[in-house]
Amino acid sequence: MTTENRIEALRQEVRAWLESNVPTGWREAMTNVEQDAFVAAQRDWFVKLSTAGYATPHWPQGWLGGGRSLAEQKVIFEEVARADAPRLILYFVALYHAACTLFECGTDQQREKYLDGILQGKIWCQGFSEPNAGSDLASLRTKAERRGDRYVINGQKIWSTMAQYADYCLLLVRTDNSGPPQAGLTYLLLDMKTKGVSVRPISQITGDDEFAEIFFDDVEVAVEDRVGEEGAGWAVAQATLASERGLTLVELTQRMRYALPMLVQSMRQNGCEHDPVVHRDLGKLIANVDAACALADQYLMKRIMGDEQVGDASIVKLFYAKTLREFAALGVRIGGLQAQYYSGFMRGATQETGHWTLDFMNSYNWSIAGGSNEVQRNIISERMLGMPREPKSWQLAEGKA
Amino acid sequence: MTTENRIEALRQEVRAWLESNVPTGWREAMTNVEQDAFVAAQRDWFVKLSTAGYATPHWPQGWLGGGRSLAEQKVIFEEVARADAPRLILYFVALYHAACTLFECGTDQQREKYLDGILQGKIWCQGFSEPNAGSDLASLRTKAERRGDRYVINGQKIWSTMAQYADYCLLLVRTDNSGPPQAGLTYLLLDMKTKGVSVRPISQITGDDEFAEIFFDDVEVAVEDRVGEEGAGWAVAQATLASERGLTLVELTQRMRYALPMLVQSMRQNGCEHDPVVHRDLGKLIANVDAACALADQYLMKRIMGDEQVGDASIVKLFYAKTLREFAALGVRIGGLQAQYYSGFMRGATQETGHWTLDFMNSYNWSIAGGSNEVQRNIISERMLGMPREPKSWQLAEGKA
Amino acid sequence: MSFELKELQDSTRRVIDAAGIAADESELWSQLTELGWLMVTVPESLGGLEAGVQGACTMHCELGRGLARAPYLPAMLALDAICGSEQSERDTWLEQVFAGGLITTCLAECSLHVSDSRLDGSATGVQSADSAQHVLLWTDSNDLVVLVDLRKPGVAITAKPTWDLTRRLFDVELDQVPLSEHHIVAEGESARVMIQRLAALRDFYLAADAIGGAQTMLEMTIEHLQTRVQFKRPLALFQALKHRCADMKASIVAAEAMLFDALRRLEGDLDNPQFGIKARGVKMFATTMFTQVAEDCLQLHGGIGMADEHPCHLFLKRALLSEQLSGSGAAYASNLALDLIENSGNLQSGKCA
Amino acid sequence: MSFELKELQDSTRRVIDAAGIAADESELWSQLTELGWLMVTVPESLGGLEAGVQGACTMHCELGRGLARAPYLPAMLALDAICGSEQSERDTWLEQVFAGGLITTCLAECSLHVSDSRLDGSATGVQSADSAQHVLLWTDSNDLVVLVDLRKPGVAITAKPTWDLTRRLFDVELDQVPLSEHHIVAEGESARVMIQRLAALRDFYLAADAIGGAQTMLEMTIEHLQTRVQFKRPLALFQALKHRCADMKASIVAAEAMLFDALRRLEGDLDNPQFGIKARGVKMFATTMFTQVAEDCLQLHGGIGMADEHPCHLFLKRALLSEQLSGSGAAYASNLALDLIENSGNLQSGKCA
Repeated sequence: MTTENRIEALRQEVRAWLESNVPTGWREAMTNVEQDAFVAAQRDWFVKLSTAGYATPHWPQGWLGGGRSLAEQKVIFEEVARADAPRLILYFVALYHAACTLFECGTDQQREKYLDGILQGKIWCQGFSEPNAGSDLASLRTKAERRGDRYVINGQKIWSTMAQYADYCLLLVRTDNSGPPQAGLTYLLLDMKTKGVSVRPISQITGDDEFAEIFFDDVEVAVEDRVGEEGAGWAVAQATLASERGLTLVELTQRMRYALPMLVQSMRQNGCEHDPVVHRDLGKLIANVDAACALADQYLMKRIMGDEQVGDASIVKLFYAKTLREFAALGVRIGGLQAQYYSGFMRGATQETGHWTLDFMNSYNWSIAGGSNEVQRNIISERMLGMPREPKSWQLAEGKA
Repeated sequence: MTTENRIEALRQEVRAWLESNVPTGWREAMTNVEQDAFVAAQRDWFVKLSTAGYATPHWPQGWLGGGRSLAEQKVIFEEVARADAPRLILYFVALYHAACTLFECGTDQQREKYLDGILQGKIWCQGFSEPNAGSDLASLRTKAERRGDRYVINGQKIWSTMAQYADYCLLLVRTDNSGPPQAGLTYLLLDMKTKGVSVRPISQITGDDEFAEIFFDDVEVAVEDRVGEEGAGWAVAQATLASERGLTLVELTQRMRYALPMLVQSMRQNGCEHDPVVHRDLGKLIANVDAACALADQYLMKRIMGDEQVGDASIVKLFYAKTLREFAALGVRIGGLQAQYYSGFMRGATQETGHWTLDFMNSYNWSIAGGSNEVQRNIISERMLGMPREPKSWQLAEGKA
Repeated sequence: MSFELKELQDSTRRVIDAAGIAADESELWSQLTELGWLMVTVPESLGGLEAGVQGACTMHCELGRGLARAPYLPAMLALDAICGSEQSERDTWLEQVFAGGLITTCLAECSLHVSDSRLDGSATGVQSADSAQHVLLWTDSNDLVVLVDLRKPGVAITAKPTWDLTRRLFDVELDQVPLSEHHIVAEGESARVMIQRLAALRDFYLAADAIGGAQTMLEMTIEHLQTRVQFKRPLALFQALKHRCADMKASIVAAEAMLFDALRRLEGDLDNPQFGIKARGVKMFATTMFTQVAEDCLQLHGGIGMADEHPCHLFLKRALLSEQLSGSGAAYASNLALDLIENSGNLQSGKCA
Repeated sequence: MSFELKELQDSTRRVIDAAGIAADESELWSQLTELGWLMVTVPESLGGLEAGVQGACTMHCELGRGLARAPYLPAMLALDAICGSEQSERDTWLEQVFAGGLITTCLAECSLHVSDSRLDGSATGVQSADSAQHVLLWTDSNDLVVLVDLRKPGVAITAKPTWDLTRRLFDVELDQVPLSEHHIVAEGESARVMIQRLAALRDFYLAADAIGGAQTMLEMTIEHLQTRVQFKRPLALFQALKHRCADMKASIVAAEAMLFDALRRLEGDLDNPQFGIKARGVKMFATTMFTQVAEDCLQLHGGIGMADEHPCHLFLKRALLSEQLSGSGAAYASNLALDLIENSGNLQSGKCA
């Protein structure tokens, strides 16, 4: 069987499986639902998907479902998008960030301790961002002090997705202030039930509380739960961040394409199906969505071929964020006054729920988080187009503007 | 008679005069015409307008037509726009820049020597900009060396409007390099027939050559033709640049408003009069044009009341430049393929000629010249919104990026 | 801005600033009725301030700056109608209003018809209807303006919560409501003129509100950029962000100039049909501008702007709703274009070569 | 990009770079015919390179980079039609083309009809018609594709100079042209399929040309910003300008990804109706992008970009014309929307809650 045939066979297999397994009516069921029900639904879907081997295609050979090539992983993501399956957002950090970090940088002992748990449904969260650190990881201040065989942690993390449900946390802390700022970071694995950890969900402008703050008050972590050497946290964090390798944006751009008919449905509901002005706007959007899909696809192909260039990922993310905003904005326009009436929110859905004002608000997650549009523009202009960076020596004394 | 009544009476008087005096068919006559015919037509219109006293309302009392308040001047500009009279672009520098500079900073001797000439139709040009100086006047390099009672000038000026027809030039030169850059500038009045002066019209992307370069090769100017002290050129130049006091943009925004029916005419010609998509674009433009008119009007009112704030002028110019571009761009879209066929150009017209691709190109004159959009944004953010300037110490060694 | 308007602006701003962003609805309502703000457009002869539409817009701008929850806007519209009604009843109504009794009206669609002296139909976007005794409505055929008592039989109100948390909208349904039990404000030609004027005033007031909101949002954003330090520099030093702020500032000032320019030219001439078309242009420009400003300002706030507890989103949501109230941008743009096309028949036609 | 395409790209770029921006039309035409560039899509069985539409687009992109004046684009379209015609005549025509004989075609509207075996009508946007012996045209009813000899009676050409100085367009008028004296390439159903494919190819080629043009324009602009010093810093250091360049880069890369993604998926399937709709999307996106890039790049050049002798304006004018060729953006956007609406009948309808 040629590679192409194998891939096509996998596609048919996954498609058939999804057809009989995606929970029907999950969108309705997840609209205006309490968090607990949402967590239960995510768990059910996780168990189904992982049992079938489709949750862990990126894990090494030998693990359930593992050993798939990037091209095969892409097929699974594409089919999940096509089938409009729920997004596994509660398990994403565990399946990708935690697992890949452990495979790449963990000890055998750590892998043994944590990976089975992930397959059994343990939830992980990420503890990287801090208030006022924005996109500037080097400025992290949450502190870990070494005392004997333990680290003692004090400080605060923010924008941690679903931390209120997490069993474990990937934690980036400062162990040294003396050298260059990146060199003083250390990477730890934290049990969220440890004494001194408290979590406060952040109520979002959408009404959801997808993110949380985590506070650390003399929290102790054993040295054996450190990933990499002390001071090597920056490099380990890069491995974490690279773990999804462009697959998320393949999935999300495909989902955006499959969501286009939602706009048509809104047009019908609002009686503007035949409005030429809406047609023009929709036509432009269709082309932009198509371009976003092609970009995400091309990016993954480049990764598969080992051709990735610096800045490529920034272009995909920037373009997706802009297109997603346009998508939601058109929905808002089509919806007219109707779209301004509060319609609640849908949990664990894609970015396109048809609750257009909600979607509009949600679209900021992509233009702000994970490196804002502004940061991506810096990367593109400086590292791809070769335009000069402003010299680092150009600084103001802190607080002086 | 109340002020309001006097203004209204002036409006009626000017309107009546224009109705019987604006040359009919001047737009057709000035389309694809040679420069000489254009110059002749400008002269005819200048003589008519200045004889009637409407070319010099801003001159002091005692001069023909002079002694008008700013509010009265505004009325004349508004009526000229309303009547779609030709723009007096060939005489603008003489009537405003040269005259106001002489009134404000010149000696009696200079006023006697030059002002009558202006009324008799002498043409002036401005010699400020230089290649590679852009909006940064302080970096001018054209050099004047004092030798006895004369200055000897060497260097080059650029973007001088209609310099090829000018009798005289308002010239900003560098007489000193030792102090801060602005302090080394001196302001001279130059007879364009002086030995060593040569002019090269710059062929523009529109096909017109509205601008020219001026080259100076050991050109001699008498010290008595210096305006202000040696080294005071920066301050005198500010007086020159402030001389039109917002009137131009009142005229141009009004002209833009009166030109809106041209778009409707193009819609009729191109069969898209009933296209709802064009309607929406046109409706948005109408509102933008209205806003631009209101801005220019408000700015002049503020000047009349003595309320002008720093940045006000930048907002008017930036907004006008953007709206003008949108105007022309909509014309281009309405014109479709027809607008891409070369239709020549119209001399001395307004910014809106109905030759849409020409107008589109021409609109760059407003987003680039006289302080580009980018410079206006700097002024607004720094001097109006109080956002910090990048410290001057942040410089790179020249040539090093 | 004249001295009187400046005075009005300053005193309003002091109150709104003290109340804070999106302050409690009923507290601000009590305060503003006590301060006599409802009298601003009422003629001096009726005991008002006679500060005209310019005065009212100056105040709406200030209320917009504070994202006021109080239903000042519909109340002002209802008052304008009352001032134009028959003298005998007028004074009773004014007394009631000045005492703090809210009369609200419809900020979106009003679709009513009369048959057998009974009213049927519905109105959407009726602000704070649950706090009002009466609502001002009008018929599709433009020949009747009526004050409907919300507590009488046949009248039902339904809360319609919006994403905008600063205004509470309701639907009002009328089912065989006997006209005789309600107060007719105008009929026939005078109703037609009144309805047109109300539509225009609604547009101007929504525009003023949007301008105020955009002003605060930009100020808040610049403050944030000045304060927030990244890579050892305040964000306000980054030129890309400065240029975006400059563009926003230019749009806000343009909207303001456009609004007050239109009012200066038309103030004495409220029944001029140009009043309506000008109002649409201003409303479309200002509310679109507000959305654009709010959209970009939220982005410039970064993650903190996404938190419910930060006021950023209140501005964006109010902007989005205002864009849809009274009439959508697309519809208004089309109106403006058709007006121009209609008036470009022979006008200036010799101009195009 | 595959190794073969990369090779093709490199060799094309070398030639175009050596020729320079907007190089002489006839010199480049001679050179490209000699180099066998016309063979790029021709099947190997007919002596061609068989590099497919991807190969052709790779080359159009390079020609766009250099604002090539040579009529490669219409020639490639005509060749595609010829390759699809009856074998007997085909070889004669191919021989003639490979020898450098230009067959051009229509880049805008073709409006023809047949009666009594005679052709009447006109075609607009026929590139370099004065250098061609034949023009490929088709009827409104889509049942006839014909090679018209431009020198025969009844055929008239008129130069239509454009603001774009890099392409020379002509109108061709046919007045009672006897069909028998010209060569019929396809009739009936096969004509219909061929006309659809030609329209799609025209869109893809124009898109590729636009992508190339935008690439050069951005590179030129960055070079300018790096070089030009203001206030003692290179302009390239100003963040506001950097961010605009980043946005332009993202749009260019997006257009490129979109074009080649469509071609990869559809290459073997040229007669698929999706080919046409995809092509419209790509053409609209790429040419709109080109105009936006050229518009902003001219602004970033400042005054020097306004001078005729600087090449900036050549890019902007080519972009503006390309937007109008084949079909305007507004029309194409509408096509895309109607296609989606039509195909959203039941599809995915369970999805929206």
